[in-house]
Amino acid sequence: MEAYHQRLPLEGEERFPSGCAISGIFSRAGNRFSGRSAITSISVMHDRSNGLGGGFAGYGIYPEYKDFYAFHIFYYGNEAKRMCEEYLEEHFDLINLSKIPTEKHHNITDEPLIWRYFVTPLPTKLANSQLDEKEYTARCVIHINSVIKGAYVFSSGKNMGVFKAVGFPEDVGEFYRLDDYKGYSWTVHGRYPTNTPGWWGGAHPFALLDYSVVHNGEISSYDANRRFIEMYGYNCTLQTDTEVITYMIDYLHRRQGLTLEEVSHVIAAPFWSTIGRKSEEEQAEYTYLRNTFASMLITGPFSIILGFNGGLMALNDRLKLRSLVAAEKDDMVYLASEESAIRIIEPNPDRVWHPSGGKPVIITLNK
Amino acid sequence: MQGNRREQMKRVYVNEQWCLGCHLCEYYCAYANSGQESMVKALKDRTINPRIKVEEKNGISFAVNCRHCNEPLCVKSCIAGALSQVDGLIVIDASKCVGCYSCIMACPYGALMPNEEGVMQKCELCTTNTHGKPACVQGCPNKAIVFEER
Amino acid sequence: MANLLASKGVRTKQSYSRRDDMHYVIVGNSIASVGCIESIRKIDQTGTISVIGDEPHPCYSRPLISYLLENKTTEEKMTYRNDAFYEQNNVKLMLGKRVQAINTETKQLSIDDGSLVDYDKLLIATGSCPFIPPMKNLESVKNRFTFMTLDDAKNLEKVLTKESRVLIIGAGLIGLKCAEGIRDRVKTITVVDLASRVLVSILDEAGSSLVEKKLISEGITCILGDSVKEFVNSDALLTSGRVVGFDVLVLAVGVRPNVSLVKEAGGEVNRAILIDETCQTSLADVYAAGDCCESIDCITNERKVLAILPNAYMQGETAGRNMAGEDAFFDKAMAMNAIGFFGLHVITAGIYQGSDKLFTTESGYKRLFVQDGKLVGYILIGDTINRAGIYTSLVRNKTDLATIDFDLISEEPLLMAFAKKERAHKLGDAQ
Amino acid sequence: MGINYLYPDFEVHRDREKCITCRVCERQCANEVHSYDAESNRMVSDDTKCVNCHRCVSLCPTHALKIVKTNHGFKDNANWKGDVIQDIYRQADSGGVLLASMGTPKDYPVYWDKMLINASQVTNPSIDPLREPMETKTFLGQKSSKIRRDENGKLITKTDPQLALNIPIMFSAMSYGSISYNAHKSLALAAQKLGIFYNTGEGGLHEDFYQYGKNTIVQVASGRFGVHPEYLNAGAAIEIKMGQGAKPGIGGHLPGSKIGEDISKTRMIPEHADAISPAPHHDIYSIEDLRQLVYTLKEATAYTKPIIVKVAAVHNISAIASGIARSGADIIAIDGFRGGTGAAPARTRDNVGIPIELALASVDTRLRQEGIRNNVSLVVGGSIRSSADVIKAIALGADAIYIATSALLALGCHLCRTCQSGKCNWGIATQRPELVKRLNPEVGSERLVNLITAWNHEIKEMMGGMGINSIEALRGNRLMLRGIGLNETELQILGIAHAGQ
Repeated sequence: MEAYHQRLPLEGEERFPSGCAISGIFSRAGNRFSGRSAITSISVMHDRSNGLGGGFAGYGIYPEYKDFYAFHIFYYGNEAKRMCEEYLEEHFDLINLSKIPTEKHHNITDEPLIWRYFVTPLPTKLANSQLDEKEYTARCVIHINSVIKGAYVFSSGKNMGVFKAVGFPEDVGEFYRLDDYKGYSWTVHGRYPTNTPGWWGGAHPFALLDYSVVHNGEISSYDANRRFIEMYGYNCTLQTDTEVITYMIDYLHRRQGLTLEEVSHVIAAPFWSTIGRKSEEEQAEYTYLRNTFASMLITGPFSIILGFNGGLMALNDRLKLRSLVAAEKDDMVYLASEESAIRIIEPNPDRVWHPSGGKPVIITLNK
Repeated sequence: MQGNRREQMKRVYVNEQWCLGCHLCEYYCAYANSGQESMVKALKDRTINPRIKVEEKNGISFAVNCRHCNEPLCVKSCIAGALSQVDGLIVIDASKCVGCYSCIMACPYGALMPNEEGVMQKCELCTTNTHGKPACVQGCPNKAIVFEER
Repeated sequence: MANLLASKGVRTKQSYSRRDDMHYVIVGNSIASVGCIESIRKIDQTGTISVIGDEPHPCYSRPLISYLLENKTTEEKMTYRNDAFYEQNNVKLMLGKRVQAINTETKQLSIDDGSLVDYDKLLIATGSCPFIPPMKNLESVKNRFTFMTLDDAKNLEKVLTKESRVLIIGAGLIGLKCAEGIRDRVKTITVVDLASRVLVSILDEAGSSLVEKKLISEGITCILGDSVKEFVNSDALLTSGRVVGFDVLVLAVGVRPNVSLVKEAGGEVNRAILIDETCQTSLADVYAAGDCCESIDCITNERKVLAILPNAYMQGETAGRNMAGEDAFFDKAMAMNAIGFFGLHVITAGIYQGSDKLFTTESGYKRLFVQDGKLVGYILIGDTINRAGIYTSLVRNKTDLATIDFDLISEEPLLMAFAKKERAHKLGDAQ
Repeated sequence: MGINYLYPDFEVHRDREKCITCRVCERQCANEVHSYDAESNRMVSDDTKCVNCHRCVSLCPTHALKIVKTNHGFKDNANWKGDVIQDIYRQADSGGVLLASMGTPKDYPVYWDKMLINASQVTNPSIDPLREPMETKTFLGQKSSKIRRDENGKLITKTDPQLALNIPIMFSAMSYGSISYNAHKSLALAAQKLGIFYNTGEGGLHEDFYQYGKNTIVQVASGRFGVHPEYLNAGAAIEIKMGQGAKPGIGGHLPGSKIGEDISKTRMIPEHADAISPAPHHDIYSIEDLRQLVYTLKEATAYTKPIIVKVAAVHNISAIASGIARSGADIIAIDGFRGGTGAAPARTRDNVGIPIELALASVDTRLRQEGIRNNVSLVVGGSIRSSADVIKAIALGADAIYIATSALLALGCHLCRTCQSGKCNWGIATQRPELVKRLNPEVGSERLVNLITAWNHEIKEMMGGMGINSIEALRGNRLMLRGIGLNETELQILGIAHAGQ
């Protein structure tokens, strides 16, 4: 990691705007399929990324360990690995640990050590912390990422995993051998940062617990959002939109217990003029949410796909300043920055539409 | 006479509550009707004889000019036919006026006065000078004089 | 008045509801006539208006004839309304003609050219004519003039020379204005009047003497309390025995209302034609206005001949409205005069009764007459005349002097003297 | 009077060529500077009386007048400057405390002018306020920290009382007494038209102005003037005034000369008696006492009105603010040391307190560190001079801002800084009927509405430039600011990077 300091500031040391390509594939029936279609989809949007970051999130990929948190961790050097594993030992039962299988790829270089741990919190520690399991785990992850230099947890949910690297997303897919993973839901991200930090941790999706976010855009509300969310124990080490958005969704959905619709009424709140036209009851609710969580309003262009256990949510900024297309075929749902990225894997969808700004598209597994 | 068929038009109205007694209206009036390019040229070292006059007494002040009555007694009293009512506006044809002062006798507001030559003059809402809009209104610093339809 | 109102019960309903082919006829072509035309046309644009006048001129302002001789105006400017007036108001002019009789049965007028003119509504605005008292050998005087009409003035003008010695009989408004008008064109002017002072009809003694002084200072000889006994050649022998030599004689003793038409048609006539507040005579559909009428002085409620121009206009206007089917009243008739002699201005109004308040200034004076807590009249002379109309309004509106600051307003006519509310009304919503 | 040590500060320059002796200057100068000399038919002036308020200059129809600072001076001395020397003469003469008014004129750094605003280029679009909605609506008050649902799982939307502003700008406290009836009426009318709030100050609320209650903040200060239940309930919010930026730690003093019938009635004190506000509230000697007053007022108004606590920006402001935030207050108002006053001891005004920019930054940071920023709204004042200052304040973390001097300027104030004389030629800081009359509220309120509307347009323009279309996304968004010519410490306190970083 030190080496990078000689070059350019890393993610987290400075804020970089970036444009991107995103894509998501979901089977309502819960049929599991390999990461290949995600690779195919994103490859069409090659020109929307510039080889400086790509990544995937797959859900339902670890059925055999579904009750354990799957930590994916980058290590820059063995010292970092030692310190981190020490910390993990102190706080978790390590059920299983291994290197994440990869295969050499001529476009993917400078890779760090990439490890995977299936863990569960130590019951005594958890009890003493007086926190619920998720909160306990989340805090440990945030601790590692902000305190242990050279170690970075980039995936920490149950029965899901994030795979990301510096490179074009399709190459990243090959590198992580995603053909070997099967999931009912995949999201993928191709990155176009306006500079070249080229740190693997800076690639997307960004994830906390089972929330993963792929995002295309650059939000103008960033620092307002960041400084607000940091009040609640989150530590935005990466200074990326995706990070802060993920944290806000975690806070609103997991910790405040808002529904995903309600979450979208906060982060992509309707204009007051629009609210003014709603029924009195709705007005009260929208106003309450917008006023109470005012500092979590996201302005500026964004289109995100949020992955979580059992579902996806796609959301555009309220002016729809970034493209986002959705399509359906039987039980399959497709989301992408460009329609072509859908048609390449599903030439004749039953329905194709452009979700309007601020209106969430929420897809969940059939019960 | 009952004053029916009131001509709908903008008139100058005065609100003494806001009159500061600064007399600027008189000077702007005199200037506007001087035909001069500059106020200095028009008024320097002159005793002005404006068509609007401020009444002032122990703290109270207000300006008075022609009300452009609907039933103008001045017009009906003019022996020379010099005064007439044109679309509600009371105008004077100075060339016809012989200075008999019947209008002074008739006007209940005391709004007409002779000019330096003894010919009558009156407020014509700055329609007959180059100013166009009532200069007294524009010159009033406190909206004590307004130009509006009531 | 009562009997008059009763006697004109004939005012029939349909005279309210107007046909659009009404024929309005106006006899006389002076100020009252114009007032009538203008008010009719505000209401009725379709009816026919005919004006029959014995003078050959379009309506001019008679009071201006002295100014004409003085060159303060011209014959063109004297026309009371612009040249297009009759055309714009679609008026049928019949000038140089005299009406000889009104037939109220057939609603017809017989004209001196033998023709007949029908009318639906008739206005009599025949004004007045000079009154000439009997004087021995008067007919022997060659250059003998009256001073009422434009033609009078023109005829007079013809004979005036720098050497003329002019004798004016009558020190009233007409005589003195005449004197002022011709002063610079002649050698001497002598004014003789039976009355002991000038302008006796409108001024008090102090006022008269102020004016008299002015006249004398302007070189006019005033012989008052005297009269012509006899004319001998070019001399006037006065009762006092004085002899006044003259070349030109102007008779300005007084005027007589022209009432014959109405009188002969059976209309009620006193010193002049009787009219009510609607300006109707006792004859149905026959109205009268101006100097030929006797109207009710709003201050005294007495009938008077108020032969002044504003009354003439407003009576004509009121008559016109009523002729055209409206309900209009003119109940504000009162005496008013604004007149000046050689720059000395005089404004008077109302009656000179009750207690009075006197203010004298270096160049004039002011006298206010208060009766029953109201201002009933005033005399302003010289530098006191500014904003006189404020006083006039007090008289006209019979303002209760207790409601205003009378001390202040006596000093100077100011709106300030009215109560705040009344001021606001005058300056704001008042018309 | 023997030797006069003081030379007039200003000279009245009259262009004889232009003067038409209309005498408007004479009629309009309450200080009797101008007079007419009949003999020479000329206007003459007495410079010693001139306070440079520009009333005559503004009304002179021929622009024949200008007021010029005298170039008469002492021998140059970087240490003993002219005004320092003159102050000593004055005090040697009077033996009294020097009084001054409006904000300090001293040359302290103005941090607003050392911060620059960001704009979008390429990577994200700027937004055109003429084409897209651009929102400045702001709510002030406590926000619930945890959402609650009813038995059917529906959100419970009831909140603590909030103030809703169409524009995050309010008129800050100026008492009826320190300013005139018409000035107050202008503010009230403008607040109503704009959908914002004005503040009674400590002088109570004139009965005529209860009708503007929906747009009124009623103040409770140490003097408790005009405070009674109807008063407390008349407004939309209650402000407890602990301090004022221009005179931290000092009370107020309205001379009896200004206490006419109306004011005595409004303040509930005898006519012509000096109105003295004690330096502290004598029932508040500690933070827990404050908490008691806060809840007393909430009780008195049945918890329907947000309570504002206004403090002067002093050295440990962030600790104080955090204390207030925990005292039950809904809104904290901080007044910077450049803030104005109707009258204050000059030394206090010019030397006590800290700039609002630094106070705001450290308070906002502190409250966030403590995780309680959302429990309270922050309103700041103390010389906000333009829409740019507003943007910068909000980006630093303010919810809304208070303006007073800017508002007075809009009403005609020319910052002559002699309010204490009571002879304000502009009808603002005076109680003389003939002067008060000079401010027609119809004109005044219109000018205020114009000013705030103009600022709002500019705010929207600049927000759009930053790609932000709602004011809450600007709040605390310090990334939108960069320092210029600031040192490390200043940058660190302001929590912003330097331009170029």
